[in-house]
Amino acid sequence: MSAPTLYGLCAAALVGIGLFGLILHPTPLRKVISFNLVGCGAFLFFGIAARRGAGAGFAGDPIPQALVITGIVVAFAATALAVALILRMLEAGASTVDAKPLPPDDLSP
Amino acid sequence: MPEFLYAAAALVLLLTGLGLMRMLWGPSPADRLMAAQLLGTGGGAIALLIAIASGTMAIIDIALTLALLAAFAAVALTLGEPGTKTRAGEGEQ
Amino acid sequence: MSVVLDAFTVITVTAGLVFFLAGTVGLLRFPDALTRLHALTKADNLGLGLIVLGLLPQCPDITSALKLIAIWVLVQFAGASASQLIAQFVRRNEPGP
Amino acid sequence: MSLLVDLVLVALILMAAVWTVLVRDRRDAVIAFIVLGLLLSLVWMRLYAVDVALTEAAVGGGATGLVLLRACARLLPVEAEGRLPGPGTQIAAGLLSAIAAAGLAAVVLSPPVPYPSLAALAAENIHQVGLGNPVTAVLLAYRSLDTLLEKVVLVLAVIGVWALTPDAFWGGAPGSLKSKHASGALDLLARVLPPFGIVVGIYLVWNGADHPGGTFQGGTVLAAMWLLMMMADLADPPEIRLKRLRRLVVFGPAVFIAAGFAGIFMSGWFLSYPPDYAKPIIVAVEAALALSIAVILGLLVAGPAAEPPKR
Repeated sequence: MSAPTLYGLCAAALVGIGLFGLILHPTPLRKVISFNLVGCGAFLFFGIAARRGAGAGFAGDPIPQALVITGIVVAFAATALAVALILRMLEAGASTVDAKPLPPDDLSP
Repeated sequence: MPEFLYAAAALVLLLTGLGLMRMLWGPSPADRLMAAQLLGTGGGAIALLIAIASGTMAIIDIALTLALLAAFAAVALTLGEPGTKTRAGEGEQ
Repeated sequence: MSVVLDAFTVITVTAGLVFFLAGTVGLLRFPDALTRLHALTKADNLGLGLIVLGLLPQCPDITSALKLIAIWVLVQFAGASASQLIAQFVRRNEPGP
Repeated sequence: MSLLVDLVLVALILMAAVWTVLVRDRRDAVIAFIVLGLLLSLVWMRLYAVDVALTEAAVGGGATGLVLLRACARLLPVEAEGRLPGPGTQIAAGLLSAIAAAGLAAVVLSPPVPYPSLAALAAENIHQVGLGNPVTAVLLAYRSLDTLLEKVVLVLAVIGVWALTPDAFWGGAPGSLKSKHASGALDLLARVLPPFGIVVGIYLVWNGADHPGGTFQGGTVLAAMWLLMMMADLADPPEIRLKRLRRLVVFGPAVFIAAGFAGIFMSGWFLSYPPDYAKPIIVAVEAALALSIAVILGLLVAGPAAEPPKR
């Protein structure tokens, strides 16, 4: 088995594991982490595509590599936004997953 | 020489990988983080060995980045201590 | 000359591996967090340091050799600070003797 | 020998991933995710994608971990760990995930022959943009519109995070990142490391034209240094009403767009560069972008304003 194929199977497993965590965990932060796992697996597929498309003197096709860099940036931005949303939701008194709602705090004037 | 360096890289990976057992065993978050620290250093060593073995000097920059950010997770861990409150203390009663 | 340098590389890198082994064994076998931290810092300082030392004669140019040394200095410094921070964290959370 | 390295790496990655999902405590899950990021950076190195490995090391080992650990710190007193669903649901979820993974694995195992690749096209035209790093050429020349939109997404994410500010705090500073416990080691680290980090960040941006590296990698390192200073209480998070701060956020994308419009007049197309000036233009755009990215990433980690603006 060649290295790209091995990493390709690893990417498939990462997506599977992330998907499982996404369904399994009721709390939003754990869902965000699981979703990032799915993202890591998806990015790794681009790595396989890049390595398999090696040619013209490059060890990997630069186009998928560039796309992954863009993807990692956007995934980070999305994670930061999601985390900010979760924290704000809890501050605003949204109910936590398996417990009673927190008393609404007096942040808004 | 490259074969020896590749083998050394594989061995460092194996050793730091074994160190990751500490991430599973814990018991405290500090212990788990130590596994990550060991992997950061080991990862730097692996990158350097592979860079020299394969003659790809650009890989040295990966080790440089890892070295710069090595302490970052340890600093961030102290943020996560129970009872730590942010200055504004919003939403934490 | 090249044989001597290669032998130097093999010996120092092997010594570096021994310290990584020591770091891992210590991390896994030592009884409490602070002693384990001590093992970790061994790998940081000596393991990586010896590997860097061993790789220096193999560097094709002076820039990469300087970068290697810079990496070791940075890891020394960052590793020492990080271990202090982790130790303080441990002391606060598990009051010891 | 080399396949053995790959096998060990894959085994460690799967272990870290499974642990991330299964561990009870959410902070342990975040630490496992940081470990996964470091391992993936080694994988990218093995796949000869050094630019991506640099990005993964900076983001996976640094920025994402910090965001998630900070969220854990704020969640600890508030939110309980949720109760997992019953065994029936778990088995169903496991089966569904296994089917999805098996489908993807089947795709991996049956690649088209010959494998589609744009590497030849990228190599053919690289002399026209005067860059030595094909990935930078793709990011800032061939597919520059994608990169421009990515920067716009980053700005939108900052706006989104700021929009979550409670009304009373609008215009104020984000919550302090500083650790509750004073620490001499942290203080020393935050005084000594940033000068080196700033040099490395600039080096990565400058180097990115011809060797692996680039705006995002350099910008992340710069952001990490700024955040380190904030955590050691050597710098306060800036008030989000500051005009200067907002100008810094849009500076990079604005320079990029300006270069794009200049392209219309100089060579007829939006974002096309005249061959003689392509490299200087790209390097200037990269420098501006790196500055903005550093500020944007710092602000994304710092989060929405958490205190009223000072008068």
